[in-house]
Amino acid sequence: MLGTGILKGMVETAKNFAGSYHDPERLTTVEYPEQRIASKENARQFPFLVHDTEDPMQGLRCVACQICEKECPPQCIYIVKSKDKRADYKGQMQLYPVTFDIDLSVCMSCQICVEVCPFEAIKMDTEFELSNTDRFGGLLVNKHQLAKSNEHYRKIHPTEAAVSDDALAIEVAKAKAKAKADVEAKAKAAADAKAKAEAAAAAAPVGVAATAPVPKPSAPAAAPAAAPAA
Amino acid sequence: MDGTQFMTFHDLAYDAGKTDFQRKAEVIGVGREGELLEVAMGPQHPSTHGVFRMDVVLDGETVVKLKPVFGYLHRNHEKIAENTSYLGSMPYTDRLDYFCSLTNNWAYALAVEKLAGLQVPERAEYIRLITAELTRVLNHTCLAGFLLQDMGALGTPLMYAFREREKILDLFESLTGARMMCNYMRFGGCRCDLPAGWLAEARKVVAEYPKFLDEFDALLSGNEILMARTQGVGKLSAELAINAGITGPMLRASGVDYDLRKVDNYGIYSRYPFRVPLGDHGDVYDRYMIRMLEMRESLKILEPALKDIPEGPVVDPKAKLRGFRPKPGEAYGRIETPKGELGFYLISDGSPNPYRYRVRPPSLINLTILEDMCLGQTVADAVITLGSVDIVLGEVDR
Amino acid sequence: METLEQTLARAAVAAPGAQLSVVKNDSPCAQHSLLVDVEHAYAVAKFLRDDPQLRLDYCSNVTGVDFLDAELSEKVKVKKVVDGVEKEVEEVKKTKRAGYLEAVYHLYSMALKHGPVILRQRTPGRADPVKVTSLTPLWRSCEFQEREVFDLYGVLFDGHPDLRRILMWDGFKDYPMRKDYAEPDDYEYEPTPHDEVLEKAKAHLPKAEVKA
Amino acid sequence: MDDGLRNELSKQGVVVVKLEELYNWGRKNSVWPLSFGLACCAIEMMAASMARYDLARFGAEVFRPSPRQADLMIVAGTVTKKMAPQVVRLYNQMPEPKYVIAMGACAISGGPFKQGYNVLKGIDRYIPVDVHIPGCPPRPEALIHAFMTLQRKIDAQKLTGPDRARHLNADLPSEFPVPLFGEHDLVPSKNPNVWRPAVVVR
Amino acid sequence: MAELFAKLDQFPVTLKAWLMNLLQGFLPEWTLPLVSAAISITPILAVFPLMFALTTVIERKGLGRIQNRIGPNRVGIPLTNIRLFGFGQFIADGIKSLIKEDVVPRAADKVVHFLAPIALLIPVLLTYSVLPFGKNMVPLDLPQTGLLFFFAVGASTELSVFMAGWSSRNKYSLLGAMRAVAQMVSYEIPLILSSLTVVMITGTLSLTAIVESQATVHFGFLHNWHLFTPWGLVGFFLFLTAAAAEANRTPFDLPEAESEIIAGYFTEYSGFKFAIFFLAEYLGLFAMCGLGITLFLGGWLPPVNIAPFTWIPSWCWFLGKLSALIVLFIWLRGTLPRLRTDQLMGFAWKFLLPMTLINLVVAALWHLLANNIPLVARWPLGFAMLAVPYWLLGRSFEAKFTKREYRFAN
Repeated sequence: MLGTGILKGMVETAKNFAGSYHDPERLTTVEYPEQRIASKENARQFPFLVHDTEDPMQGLRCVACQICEKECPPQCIYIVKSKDKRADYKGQMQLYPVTFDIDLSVCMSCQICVEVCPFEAIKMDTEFELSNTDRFGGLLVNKHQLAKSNEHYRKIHPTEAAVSDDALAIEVAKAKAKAKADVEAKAKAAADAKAKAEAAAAAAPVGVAATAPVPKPSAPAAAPAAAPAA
Repeated sequence: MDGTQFMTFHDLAYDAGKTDFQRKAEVIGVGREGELLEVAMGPQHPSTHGVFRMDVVLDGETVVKLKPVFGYLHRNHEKIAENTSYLGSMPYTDRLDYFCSLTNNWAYALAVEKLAGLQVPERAEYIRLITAELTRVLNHTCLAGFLLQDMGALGTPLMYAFREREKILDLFESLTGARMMCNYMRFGGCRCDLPAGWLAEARKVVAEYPKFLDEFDALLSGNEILMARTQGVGKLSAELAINAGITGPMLRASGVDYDLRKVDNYGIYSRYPFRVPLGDHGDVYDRYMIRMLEMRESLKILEPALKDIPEGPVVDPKAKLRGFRPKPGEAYGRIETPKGELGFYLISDGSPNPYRYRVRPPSLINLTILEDMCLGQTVADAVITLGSVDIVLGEVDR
Repeated sequence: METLEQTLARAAVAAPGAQLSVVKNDSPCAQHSLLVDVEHAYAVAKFLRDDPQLRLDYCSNVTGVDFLDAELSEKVKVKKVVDGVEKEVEEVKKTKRAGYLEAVYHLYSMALKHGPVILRQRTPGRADPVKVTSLTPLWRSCEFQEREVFDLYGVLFDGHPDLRRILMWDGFKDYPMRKDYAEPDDYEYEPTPHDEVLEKAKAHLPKAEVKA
Repeated sequence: MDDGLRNELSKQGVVVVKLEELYNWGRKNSVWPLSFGLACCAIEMMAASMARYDLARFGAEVFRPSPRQADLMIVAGTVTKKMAPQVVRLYNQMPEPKYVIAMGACAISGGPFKQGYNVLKGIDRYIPVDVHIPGCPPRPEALIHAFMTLQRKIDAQKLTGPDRARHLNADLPSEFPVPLFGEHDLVPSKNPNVWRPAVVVR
Repeated sequence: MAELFAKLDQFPVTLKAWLMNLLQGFLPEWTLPLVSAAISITPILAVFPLMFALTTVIERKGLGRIQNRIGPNRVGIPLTNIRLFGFGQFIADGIKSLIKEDVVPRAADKVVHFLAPIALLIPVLLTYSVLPFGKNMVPLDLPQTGLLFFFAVGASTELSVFMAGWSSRNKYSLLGAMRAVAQMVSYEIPLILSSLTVVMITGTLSLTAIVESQATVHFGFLHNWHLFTPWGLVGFFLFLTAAAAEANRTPFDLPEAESEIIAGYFTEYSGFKFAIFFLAEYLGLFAMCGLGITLFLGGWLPPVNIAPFTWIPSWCWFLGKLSALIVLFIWLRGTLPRLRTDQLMGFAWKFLLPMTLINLVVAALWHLLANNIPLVARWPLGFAMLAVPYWLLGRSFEAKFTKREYRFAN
């Protein structure tokens, strides 16, 4: 009969109205500033740089290889390499970024920089409350603002961080072994050793870290400067 | 110059082009400019689903001419992709049809896999199927909401649709990290494996979804106003639909049985028996109902697929992430996205960037016959006809 | 479904005088295509649409492709007498190829559910007039796509009922998807410049402010 | 009246309301956005007004389709060169006081599409933007956060004095010239009165 | 006890009498009618705009609840953190509207553009003058022409709507105005015809007399509301439908159909003029509801003549019924999609008009056969006389529009 469809619809809205007072399914609002939706473990917003030491600038894992700069689809990363080198977490002499800027107002949160980084140095943060009245001052972030500790990374992405920590631990173990061998041999030139280490670094698992079966030694997280500088 | 002449216009099969356009010219001209009202609906108009413009000529409220105007969201996706690596284009495909980023990913990945000859592991195929069907459900849900919004239902159906959308987006976010722009698929598989507990969550969402569909049906499918508004409006004949290259639910609402999931048998769709609903009238109501039915069929695929999913790797170990350079050649890969056939045509010259990167957007081509469907009807009909085409401007203009 | 060579043979009969050839595709998917001259494109396409064995009633995709003037280098094995002995020597043979624009049509059959048959039309050169035959009268789905190719590549489609710019505005002069398109220099400031942008940055800003 | 005295008075139970505060309170709590979506971000903008996030809690769910009745323009999505004149026109049509939120990377700077030939590198080339939200697209919560940022900004605006709000300063324009379609680009490609690129010293 | 409540009931009347007595002393006699009118008008101007303000918040909250969300809940007392469940929202909206720039389009007819909102508001307010809000509470009792005055004044709103649409020089405005005029003119007829039944039965055009005619009692307790008769029940729903169309409420909100013609006839209005349009629209709705209450729902009468119900002041009954009807309209708004122009017209002429005409016949028979056939038999008879044509009209609808079965390909 005419009108039954309309009445059925009205019953449905009435159910929702009444339900909103007792059924959480029918009142889905999360009152944002006070309540928050739990962050998903995989959630990503903007990249940050991981550092391992107390001093963020000393412990940056980034070696300014500029792969992310090249691969970044919207090209929002700007890196200037250093002229000198310093020891990284494995004790190897590496370049470091003098300037590492990310223009958040361009970043598309695609995570490709994270995937292509061979050094586990850049990761995705979950912070989203970044709205700002100042376009250049507020949204162009430099390496000081980008640097966040590995603890932070472990807090926001525990599973991912464990995998990355394990991979780094293997790297460190390898580097230690190599350094030991170097010390024992004492024959090879320092340059030769460096070349080998570089080769080892290049063969490091890239991007497959999430899927490749990684052996899990219960080694501590990458300790910077644990190995003596070659 | 009576209205009836146009009423039958869309029923004619498309015959060799000439007559149609000549008739259009006749319809438009004849010196009635003073009596007719020209309205440019859009690019900012509440019902054009984004920045789309319809230049409408009205006789009273009857549409006598309707010219779609595009390009307000032409953001040069193809040009940018030709200057970016194959991988770098993947996040851009998310932004084509921004409701269905995962099916866009799949279509692009499929084309590249054809170009480079990559195999996809079993588990990845399952994940692709599951995410694609979830995307289909998501898209159709939102479309139903938007269609009703266009019909003036002041947000309630849209709110219910978005309530369900959030549930699926939660799944996407915990799998891929982002709500809308998933950037999840890779050439030869998927980016990462399912997180712990994801399958259980997904099963729960899928199991509860019919409840929402029933609610939506009760709310609107039998509503007299909805039936009166949509039945017999925006009719499209099967012949014209085929000739105009219409795809997706819109084609099937006109009664043509053509679903790429069945025709191309891509992925692992052949393992799941699902039915393809067909309409007989090709009007807005059919398009709406076909989508409602397709959602139920998608759920029928999802339920067993979520049970059957095997263990294993999710990406082809041969696929390279950096320095990916397919051999020179070309490939056209297409899949059935919620809106129709989404194809990617790639020409490789052996460099890291595609030489030519072309998107075959279903939304744009489904708009080809918008004028034919709207002529002789009122503005309100034109609005819901446009709504039933299901366009997303990111894909129309690219 | 018959092979492309068979189709070609039958099409040549149906459209006498048409210059048809098969363009090989080396990628694993092996989607070869049919190259047809501009004059006979309509007749061949009509044959493809109406032939009961093919019934390619659905034109899925129309693509414009731009090939610049290029120097092709091909490795050719040449027999040569080197030091008195005849040997096969690989030699790089260089040929100049004039640039051209292409319109590529991907045809499918909804009735018989097969495809694709790929049809290509080539313009003789990249300079005006770059004309191919419009297939919109055969397949309505080409209407917007051919307009798009016209808009972005400047290919004129003979017989298109409504050939206007579709994506760019009407007064726009360039064809932006062509490979030699130069963008307007509206650079002002970008905080993270790269490649070409960096060059622009250097041109726009005093040297001291650009470090790279 | 200085703040100390006001505090003292309010402790004594005397509520002193400055007109300015009431004025700002009304403006910030009744911000009606223009229902104006451009691209992907528009979907998240809608999501922000939907059940889960519910922008209505702040009294801002009244999306007006007509710019005449709107206070806030959320530029949600990529502004193309073809669309830019329309956006500026819409802004000009809005009555004062009006605000602009640039939502998402594209609206701020062209974002991922900034290399495109038809993409405007940020809407702030033509109209002043009050709040920028990075993200592609930003989460609905991020939009709500930006909305609260805007509320704070409105609250801090002065009605008189040299640093008074733009709409009360007759010297500052409330309408901006609409760019024209040129043969290769928009003419002009920016409004130098609005767009002042900072040069970052690294 | 009952006396106390009776005093409370008549409190506004006694207050006015007291005030008039007070003023009589030191005001010249010729001013007294004016003062009396002013005193009557003041509560209307205070109560109904306030009700409008609260309705906007309630509507937003109610729609929110229907849509699984909370709705406005943060804006409370100005400049404090007291949220008051969001009921301060209208204060903020009001302040904002007042300080908003008033834009007049360059091409607009400035005088007409300025006058239109005022010309809309004044007739709407005038309609309130004949509504009996409570016992002895009617600002202007027109014993001969009350209902006629209401319709005559109410009809002039069409003019102002068209003024607004035409003067804006905007195509959407014009379309909206045309739609509004066509719609209002069409729906005036079923509106008047459905009220005519009451006039036929009661034999008066005075709204006060119509309310009093419903005060007779059935079965010792049930008031003789016209709603409790078959013609009254059907007439009430026909009246409500037509009233919704007159007030441009969903599903008849075509003149301001957002998805089609932006904001209809007030597309070009901003700031306070827009607020006035909003106000006038809601006040028009309240007036329509008030008339419906007066005609069919017993006006200020309680439903039953039993002690606790009769204690409640009459004006409370009126406002209570009004609120219930407003809630109904909000509920409809949260549920239904919108009709199309031709369907809207078709509905008025092909459905509402025949139904109201049949309803007139039924009402006449009801009245004529009152002495011959007992109530128990008259009720089903009258109802059947209305249900059968309704069913037939519904059949003709279902012949055109039905739910469909779909086939599946494998």
